[in-house]
Amino acid sequence: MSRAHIVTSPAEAVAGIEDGSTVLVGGFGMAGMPVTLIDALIEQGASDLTIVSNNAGNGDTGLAALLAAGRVRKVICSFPRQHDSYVFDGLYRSGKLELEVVPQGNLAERMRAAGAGIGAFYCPTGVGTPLAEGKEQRTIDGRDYVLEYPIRGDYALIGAQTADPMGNLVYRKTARNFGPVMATAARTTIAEVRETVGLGEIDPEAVVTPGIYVDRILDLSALASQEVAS
Amino acid sequence: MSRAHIVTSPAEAVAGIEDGSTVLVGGFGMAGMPVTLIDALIEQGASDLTIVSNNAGNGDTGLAALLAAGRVRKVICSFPRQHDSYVFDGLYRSGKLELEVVPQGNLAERMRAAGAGIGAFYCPTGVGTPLAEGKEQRTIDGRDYVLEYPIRGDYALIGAQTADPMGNLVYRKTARNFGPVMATAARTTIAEVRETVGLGEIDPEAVVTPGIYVDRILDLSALASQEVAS
Amino acid sequence: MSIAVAATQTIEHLDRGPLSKDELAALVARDIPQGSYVNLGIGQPTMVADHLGADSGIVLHTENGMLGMGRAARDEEVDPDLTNAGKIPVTELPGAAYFHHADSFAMMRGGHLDVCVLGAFQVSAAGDLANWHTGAPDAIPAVGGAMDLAIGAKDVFVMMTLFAKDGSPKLVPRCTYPLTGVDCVSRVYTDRALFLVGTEGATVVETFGMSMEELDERLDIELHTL
Amino acid sequence: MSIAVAATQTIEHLDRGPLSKDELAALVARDIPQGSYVNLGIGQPTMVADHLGADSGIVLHTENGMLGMGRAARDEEVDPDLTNAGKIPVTELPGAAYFHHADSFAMMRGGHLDVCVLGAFQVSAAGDLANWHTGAPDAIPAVGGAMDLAIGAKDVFVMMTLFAKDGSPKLVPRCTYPLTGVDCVSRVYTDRALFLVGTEGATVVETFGMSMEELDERLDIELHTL
Repeated sequence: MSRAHIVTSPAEAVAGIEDGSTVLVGGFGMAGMPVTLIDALIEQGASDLTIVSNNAGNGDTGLAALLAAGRVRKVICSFPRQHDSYVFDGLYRSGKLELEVVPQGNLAERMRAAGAGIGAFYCPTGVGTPLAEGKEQRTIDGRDYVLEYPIRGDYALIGAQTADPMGNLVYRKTARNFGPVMATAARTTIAEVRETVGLGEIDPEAVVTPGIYVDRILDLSALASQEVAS
Repeated sequence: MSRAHIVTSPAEAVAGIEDGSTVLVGGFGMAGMPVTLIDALIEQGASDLTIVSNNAGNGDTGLAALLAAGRVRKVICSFPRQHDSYVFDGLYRSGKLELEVVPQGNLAERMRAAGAGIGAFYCPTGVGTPLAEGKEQRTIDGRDYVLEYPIRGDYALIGAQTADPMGNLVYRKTARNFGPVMATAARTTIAEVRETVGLGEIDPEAVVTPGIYVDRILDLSALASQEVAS
Repeated sequence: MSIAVAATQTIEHLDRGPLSKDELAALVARDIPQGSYVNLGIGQPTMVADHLGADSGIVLHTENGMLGMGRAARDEEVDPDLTNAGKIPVTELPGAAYFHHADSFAMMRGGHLDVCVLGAFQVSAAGDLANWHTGAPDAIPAVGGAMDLAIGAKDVFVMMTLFAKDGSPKLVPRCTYPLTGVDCVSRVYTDRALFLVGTEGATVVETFGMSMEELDERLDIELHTL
Repeated sequence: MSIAVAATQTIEHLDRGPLSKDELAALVARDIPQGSYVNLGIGQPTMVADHLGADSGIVLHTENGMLGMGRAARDEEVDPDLTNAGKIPVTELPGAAYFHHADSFAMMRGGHLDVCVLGAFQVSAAGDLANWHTGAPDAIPAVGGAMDLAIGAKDVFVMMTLFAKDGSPKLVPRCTYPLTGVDCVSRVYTDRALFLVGTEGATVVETFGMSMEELDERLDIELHTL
C-alpha cells in the first residue's frame, strides 16, 4: 500500500507529478538539494507548479533551470535573493512569478504542522513586521503571536544519504536540513539517496525519517553503475 | 552558563526543586522512568508539586511513593488508571489530588509547543468529546479543531541510556518515549543515564537530545561503582 | 475511509455460528492491505498480529515510539526498554525505527497510518466511537492514546462483540457513553457481522450465523446492504 | 535581557579612536559568558567566533541544523554537506549534534539559545530591529532566519557601525526600515559605543574615541548612563 518503492530511473521517480502541483524541494543552498530529481522534473514537463523551498535557485541549474523553463507559478521560500539568483530575480521583476516570503523557521514549522495534523499555530516570529500584516494575531500570556497555517505538499523531492528497503532514511551533516520535515508534509515523498543498504543495516535508533514517510527512492549509486554499464 | 553538569549524587541532581514546582516526569510504564531521580525527589522533600507524566504511578514505588508521601497537588497525565495504581486511585477518590486527563498525543504536543516557543495550536484530537468541553474550537478547511496550550515544566526528570560531557543524550528502544520532548519543555532538565561516554563518542548524527536541553546528568553506573567502593 | 471493500454484495454466512475471537482477528487481518502501516490497540486488537502473514509487508506502529514492532517477547527476549502500548514486552523486526512521543503522535495525527484497530464500548452508525470511559460516576477517567488513534488513521476499524453481556447492541444509533471521537470509525468487525459505518449510516458486508432479518430485529439502526 | 553587565559606571575611552571590525568582534566575544549556546548571524557576526577562547566552552549553533559548529573549513576539510547559515563550508567539533530544520528553529524560537549576534541596518532605543529589508521599492524581499533569530535568543546582540555611510545614526528613536522584530535587541555593539537598549531606552556602557557629549550631539535619542 504505502510502502516505499525503489525506482530505477529519475523519470520513474517523478512520474505522475501533475500540472498545478505544490512541490516541496529540500536543500539549504546545495546541501541536501535533490539535483537529479529536479532535473528529472524539468524533463517530465509538469508546469504551473508551486515550489516550496528555502531558496529560489542559484546560477542556471536545478531550481533555477526549472524556473527558467517557465514551469513555476509561485515560489514560497525564506530567501530568494542570492548573489547568483538572477533567474529568479528576472522572472520576479518582470511579474512572471508569484512570491511568498516566509521566515525560515515558519517555513519549517508550517510544513511540520501539515505533517503532524495541526490545523494552525500561534507563532511569535514576525510579529510587528511586514510579514505579519493581514494575519490574525493574539496575545497569550502577555506575548504576541501570529496565527500560521500548514503548508502541505502534493510531492516532496528530497536528498538523503542512505535508504534501506523499508524506506528509512538517514542524512549526512547539515544536508539533513528540510528533508525530514518535508517528507512528513507531502502526499508523495520522493527521495534521492547516495546509497541503499540491506534491511537491518540502518540502526533503528538512528533512523531520522521512518519509511512511513517515503514513497519512492532513487539510488544515485545504482544509477551511476547503470550508466557505466550501458 | 547553560552547559550540562555531571552531578555525583541523586541529592545533587534534584537540589533546589522548590515547593509548588511543575515537574515533568518521563517514562511510559517503567520504560524510561527516572526511578532514582524520583526517589531522590521524595528524599529532597519538595511538596505541592504538579506532576506531568503519562501515568500516575504503579504499585508502591516511584511516582506512587511520591503521591503516597503527600507531595503532589495535581497530576496531568493521559492514563492514571492501571491495575496497580491503587495509591493514585485512593488519593483521587478521597479528593486529595487534582487530576487533568489529557489525550496522550496532546500531552506530548503541548510539551513540544512549550519547548518550541509555540503559543497555542489547533488540534483535532478530542473534538466532540468530554475532554474538549470548555475549550475554544475552530473549523479550519472543513475540519474541527480544539485550541491547546503549552505545558511547561519548571523541572524535567528523565531517563536516558548514554550521555556525553556536552549533555548530548541517546535513548534505548521504546524507553525514549517522553524524554526528548520533556527535555525541551522544562526550565531545568535533569537526566539519569545508564552510562556516560567521552566527548565525541556519541555519533553526532544519532544524538536524540542535544546537550542544550540538558542541565544535570546523574550517571547511574558511576553511582553503582561509588556504592561498591564505599 | 480509504480501503475499498472487495465484496460486491452482502453475504449471509448462515451455515455457521458467530465468529470466535480468533476468527474475528483473522477477519480483520484479511482486510488489511499488504504493505499497510497499522496500529493495533491494546487488548483484543493485538490478536490481529497473529494473523498477518510474514510476507504481508505490514508494518506495525506502537504509540510509544516505534515502527517495525514484532511479536510479543518470550523468555530471554524480554527487554524492559522494549514494550508495546499495553506495556507488554515485544520484539523488534529488521528495518525498525524508534522515535519520541511527539513524533509518534504527529505520525498518527497527521494521517500517516493506514489502519488502526481499536476495541469499543459502543460505535454509532455514523462512525462515532466510545471506548475510553463508561461514564460511571466513580470511574477514574483514563484516555491514553485512544482519542489520538481515533482521529488519526486513514481507516479506523473497530473490533468488538456486537452485543453487550446484557444483550444490548453495541452498534447504536447514538453513543450513550462519553465519546472518544466523532465520525471516525470506518468499519466495525463483530462476532455477528461486519459493518461499514459513516455519514451514510451502517452497511452490512457479511453476517456470521445470523441473517439480515435477525440483525435488523436486534439492532436499533437502519441497515443497508451492499 | 539575561546577561548582567559587568561595568558599574559608563566608561569613555577617549584615548583611542573607534573600534576596528576586529576589535568590535573581540568586544562582543568578551561579553559572552562561558558555556553559552550562541548563534552568530551571517556576515560580520561570524568574526566573533575568532575571538572565543578554546576553553570558553561556548557552543555555536547554526540555523541549518547543528550544535557544535567549528571554524571555517580549509582546503581538503571542505565538505558540501557541512556548511553554516551563510552556506560557507565549516567544520564539526567533538560533541556536535545534527538535527532537522523544524527542530533547529524550535530550539531558537523556544528560547534555548543564550545569545544571538546579528548585523543591523537600524536598531531603535527600545530594541526594535531592522536588518532584513531596505524597503526600497525594487528590492526583492528575503528574510531567511533573521526574524526567527531576532525573537528567539535570550539575548540578542547587534553588531554594526554606529553611523551609516552618509553619517546618519543607525541607533534611532524609531526604525524607518521594515522591522525584523519588536523589542528584541538587548545590546548594540558599535565602533563608537556599546549600548544597552530596551523598554527603558538606551544606556551607554562604553564609548570608543567619542565622549558622551559628542554621542549625545550626534544621536537623536535620549542617552542614559550607568
